[in-house]
Amino acid sequence: MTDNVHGQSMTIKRSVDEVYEIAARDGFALLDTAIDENRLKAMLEDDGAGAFVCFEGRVRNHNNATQVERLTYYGYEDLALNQGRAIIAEAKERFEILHAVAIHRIGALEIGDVAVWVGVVSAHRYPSFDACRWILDTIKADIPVWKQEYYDNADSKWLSNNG
Amino acid sequence: MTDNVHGQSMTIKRSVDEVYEIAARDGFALLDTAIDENRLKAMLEDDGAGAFVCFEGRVRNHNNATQVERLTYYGYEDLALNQGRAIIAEAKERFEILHAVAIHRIGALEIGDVAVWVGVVSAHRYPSFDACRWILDTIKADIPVWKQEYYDNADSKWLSNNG
Amino acid sequence: MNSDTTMNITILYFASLADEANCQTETVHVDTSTSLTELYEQLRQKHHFSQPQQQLRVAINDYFAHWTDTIHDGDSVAFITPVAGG
Amino acid sequence: MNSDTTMNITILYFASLADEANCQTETVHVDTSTSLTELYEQLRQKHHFSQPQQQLRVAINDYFAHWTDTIHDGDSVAFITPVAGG
Repeated sequence: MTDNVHGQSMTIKRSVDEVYEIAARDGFALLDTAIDENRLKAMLEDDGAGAFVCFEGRVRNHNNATQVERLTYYGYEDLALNQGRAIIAEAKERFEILHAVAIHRIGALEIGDVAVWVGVVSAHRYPSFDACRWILDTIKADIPVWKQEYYDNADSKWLSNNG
Repeated sequence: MTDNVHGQSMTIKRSVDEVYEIAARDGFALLDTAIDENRLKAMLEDDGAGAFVCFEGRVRNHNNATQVERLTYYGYEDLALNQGRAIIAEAKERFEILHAVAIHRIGALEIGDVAVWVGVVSAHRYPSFDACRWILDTIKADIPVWKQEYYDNADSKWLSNNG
Repeated sequence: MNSDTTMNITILYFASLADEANCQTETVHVDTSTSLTELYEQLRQKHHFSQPQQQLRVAINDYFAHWTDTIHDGDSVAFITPVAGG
Repeated sequence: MNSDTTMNITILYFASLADEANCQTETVHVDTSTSLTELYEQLRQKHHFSQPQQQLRVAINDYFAHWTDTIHDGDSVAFITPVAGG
């Protein structure tokens, strides 16, 4: 298992500024550096918003009983952007929300790093909770991102959200 | 309607540092200045946390069809702290979460100001969503905080979460 | 001030009750057998509170209490109008 | 390279399929009537992919597609193993 067959899916073709422009415009982007939560929150400023709900998915130190050292996320950038744009558009139709922004990070992440961030604003509180959870679930189901866990015994394996 | 009969319930008896100490210890506090989200998030750091969900309740520019200029929140500090401690303890029994912290602001707030902040961390995502929503709902139902809305015609009225 | 048959109770007022009482707190001297519902009824008549007791909750010494709980000399009591946090 | 009866398709590989194919991308020259399921079957035999087609999704030109969709000369195709984001 060599990294060269995944090199292209560990990094983003676009610049960081382009990534945040896409997030602001389409509501979803893929990023290969640390997620700047403040930059995303700034996209959700709205005087009509009484509720803001956000989710951060962080790399944790265990998966079931196994100690995790680090994780590497791989993504299919262009498909992810097309699918992410559709997810956010559908969320805005399904829920009474004002805006939603989500970003997924790829590349090598350490324990505690944020892998995915989803933020939603709405006039009232329940649509933000519902939309945030739905967007996260749909990202996990449909966005072409894969991850490999690395353990302290130097093993690694591909993970699946379906098992 | 004069402010002097509410002066005591617009400010906190404790210092800001004491307030954050109480939030860290009991999971709930009442504050009369801007909520420092980073200080609260720092209380929720945990290598076992795969999920962080937070809610911000912000003052919005309208309530139903009426334009709102500003809001003033009043609180019964000692009852709020006792009740808040019980709410967070109950949340930790009801949901598979690692930590939860909530803070409610009182005093005069402007449009966009954060009135309430709730943050929860858990190993997996659903308990954080469920606990965050439950804590917020329970704060809204049980924490002795009241609010008056001020309109551009200089009127004001007491609001109720029950109608 | 208090004898075996009377007690001092500190009343705390918030929100619309503070408006109607025109104060934040007062100390009342009542019979030791006074129940919380009787106490509220006395104060409702004194201050012309618009809300019936059924719409209120009650707290004793900074904890929510039941209307059937007994009060003792030196207790503080607050009548809690519907809250509106969040 | 391509005639009226053949087409060039760019295949993109990710995750375990990239491991098994030992590459990220390749261009294949196939008959114009080739379906997506036939295309995967040819590549599965070539690279000894462990996953049956039923476990995979498919994308054409960076959009998810149906296995019954037709492909055309110049298309890029990706077979998507179960994702694991979040």
